[in-house]
Amino acid sequence: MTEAVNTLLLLFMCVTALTIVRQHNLFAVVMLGSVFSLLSAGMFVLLDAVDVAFTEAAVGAGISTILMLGVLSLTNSRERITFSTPIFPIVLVMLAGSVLIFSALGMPEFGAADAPIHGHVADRYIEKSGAEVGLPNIVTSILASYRGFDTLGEVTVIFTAGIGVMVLLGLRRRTAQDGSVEELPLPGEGNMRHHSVLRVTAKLLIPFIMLFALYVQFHGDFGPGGGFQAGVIFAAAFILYGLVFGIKNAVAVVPEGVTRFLIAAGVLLYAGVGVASLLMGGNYLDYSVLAHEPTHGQHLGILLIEFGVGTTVAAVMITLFFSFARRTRKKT
Amino acid sequence: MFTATTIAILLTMSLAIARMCIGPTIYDRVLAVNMFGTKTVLLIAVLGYLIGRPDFLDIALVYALINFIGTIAVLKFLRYGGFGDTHEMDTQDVDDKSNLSDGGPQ
Amino acid sequence: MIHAASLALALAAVWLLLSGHTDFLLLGLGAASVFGVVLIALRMDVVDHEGQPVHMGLRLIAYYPWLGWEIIKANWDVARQIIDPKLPISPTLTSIKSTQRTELGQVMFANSITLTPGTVSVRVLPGEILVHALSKNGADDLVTGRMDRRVSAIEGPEPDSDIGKEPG
Amino acid sequence: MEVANSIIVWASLLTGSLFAVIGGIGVLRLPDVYTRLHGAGITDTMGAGLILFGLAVHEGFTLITVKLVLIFIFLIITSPASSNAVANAAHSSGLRPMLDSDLKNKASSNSGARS
Repeated sequence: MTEAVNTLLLLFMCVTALTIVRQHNLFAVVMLGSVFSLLSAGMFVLLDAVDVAFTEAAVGAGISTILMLGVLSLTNSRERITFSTPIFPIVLVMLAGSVLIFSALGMPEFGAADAPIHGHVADRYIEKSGAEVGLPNIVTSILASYRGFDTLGEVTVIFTAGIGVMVLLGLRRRTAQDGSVEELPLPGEGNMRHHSVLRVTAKLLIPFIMLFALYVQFHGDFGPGGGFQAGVIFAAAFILYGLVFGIKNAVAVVPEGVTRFLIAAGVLLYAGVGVASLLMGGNYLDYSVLAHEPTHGQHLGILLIEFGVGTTVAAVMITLFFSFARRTRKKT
Repeated sequence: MFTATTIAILLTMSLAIARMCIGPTIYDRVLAVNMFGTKTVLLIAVLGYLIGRPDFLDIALVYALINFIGTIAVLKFLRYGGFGDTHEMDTQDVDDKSNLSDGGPQ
Repeated sequence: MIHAASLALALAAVWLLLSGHTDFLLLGLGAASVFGVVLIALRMDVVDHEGQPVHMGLRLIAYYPWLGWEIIKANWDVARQIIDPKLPISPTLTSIKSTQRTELGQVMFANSITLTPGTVSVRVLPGEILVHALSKNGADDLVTGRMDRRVSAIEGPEPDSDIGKEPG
Repeated sequence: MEVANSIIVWASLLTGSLFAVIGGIGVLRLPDVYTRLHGAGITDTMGAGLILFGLAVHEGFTLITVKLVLIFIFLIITSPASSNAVANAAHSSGLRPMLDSDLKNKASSNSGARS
């Protein structure tokens, strides 16, 4: 049965991908992209990869669609059609495709027990993580504890991405600040506030979205979820607020200085937990020394670093959205 | 019986995909994507039961909420050409009489 | 203040139901989360009679079963029209009068219209709602004002109207 | 009791699936975006409602049922809002709904062209 569903989902993905290729309206392409994301998340669910599906749901289908739209608002929403015959690209794609298919032949059978990936540390994670880290969700144990360095790197990547976007899109702001244009209440800003249905719905939902984000944040130890997903969901609440009540009001709720501070604070909290474990006589990011009992220490450390991850992710996502939204306003 | 439901939901999803591919207007596509999203919520909920892990429901919940925000973002973008934007604003909007006096947080 | 309290209560209930963990740490985190969310919501200015319609109270609870039954009937109706090979639809665009005194009431009316298949509210204007109906019958049913009176009744004895005013 | 329970689960899952598919057919079959919204509305109310209800009855009184109920509440709140937003956006972009008279004209001109 699952094979049949998998095949159908794959088929849907193919149809979506082909439509994306044939579509010249970039706006439709963005939406089809979000559908593609939804489909792949469905596949992850079937493969039992709950945490990956969760991330795909929150990041792939939601935030990236919104950010892509933000990019579109800075460019043209129709693809430039070139009439040259694309022989060279086709040959290149065919070659690359056949190399990939050829190398896929050498991969182990789907789900084979003797696949190389199962030969290294996976057994240890599955058998020992309960005793060593003490969390029911092995994925969280691996991400936050065994591979703490790796995750710190990922958070740094997000931090860097946030800084990059701030540098690229935020520079124009300073020059416009002394101009009086900025201060004028622009017609249409926060227009959706007058859309009473959306306003009431947003008012009703926003607090619960934020609470759900925090639930995901603090229950990463037990079920799917964790800092990355929680950060994105929390940012989604702010994005909804910004969409309905206007960017200006949203910035007034969380001033830019605060988001900037939080971007750095999350990474610092993560790295700081590592330093604390160094100072208390363990290795860097070895949380066992943080409390009297190793598993308690692990629990505390994971809770703290996940919180750091969530803070950085949420702040970066909010900054990204605001940067794009602001930038379009400058263009008028 | 979960199998039958799964098949029905997949069938509905394929109908939504068809509508999304043929359009013809952009609003048809938005409508189809939105409907596709709610069907994905159902699909994940049912799949959780089909493979015996109902704790997938958190994911379904996330979808439901992301889908809504995505739809609103798409529509806002369609109407204003951006997220905090004014250009391409339609002037015939009747319920926006007071938008000239609007601005700033309360 | 009552709105903030009701929000906090609702949030706490949702947290407990979602979490299901009752150890000290998670309860503490839950309390902190609820507190933080209420603070941010207050800052966002989304905690008011529109986000937390406490004044409607029990009347709200009595309304939804009625709406549910209407939705089921309408679903049946629309489903029959869709699978009929002749597709016997007669789409109409009608303006429906709304007698609610507050925007919240009007929104509830508009959403009830949309939730009932066969009718979709297109635009909410002061005192009226532009409705697209799949068939003439659906539109006529709304014109009788049955649903409108129901929603107006749950609004309760609140004197001040905010229709057409600057929304907050 | 057990039997009654599973009959309810069966019935609501199957009816819900049926309504979901009918709504999907409607989205494909109806003539313009406004009428298609009604089809999507069916899948969101009856379709989603009955399927989630069936799953909840299957589950009994647990925290998982609570999540199903939360999903249902969430859908019931957001679905009319997004339908309304789509309709509103289409209407303010100047897209005219296809009305009864248009359909009749189209049908008669079609049959006229064919004959």
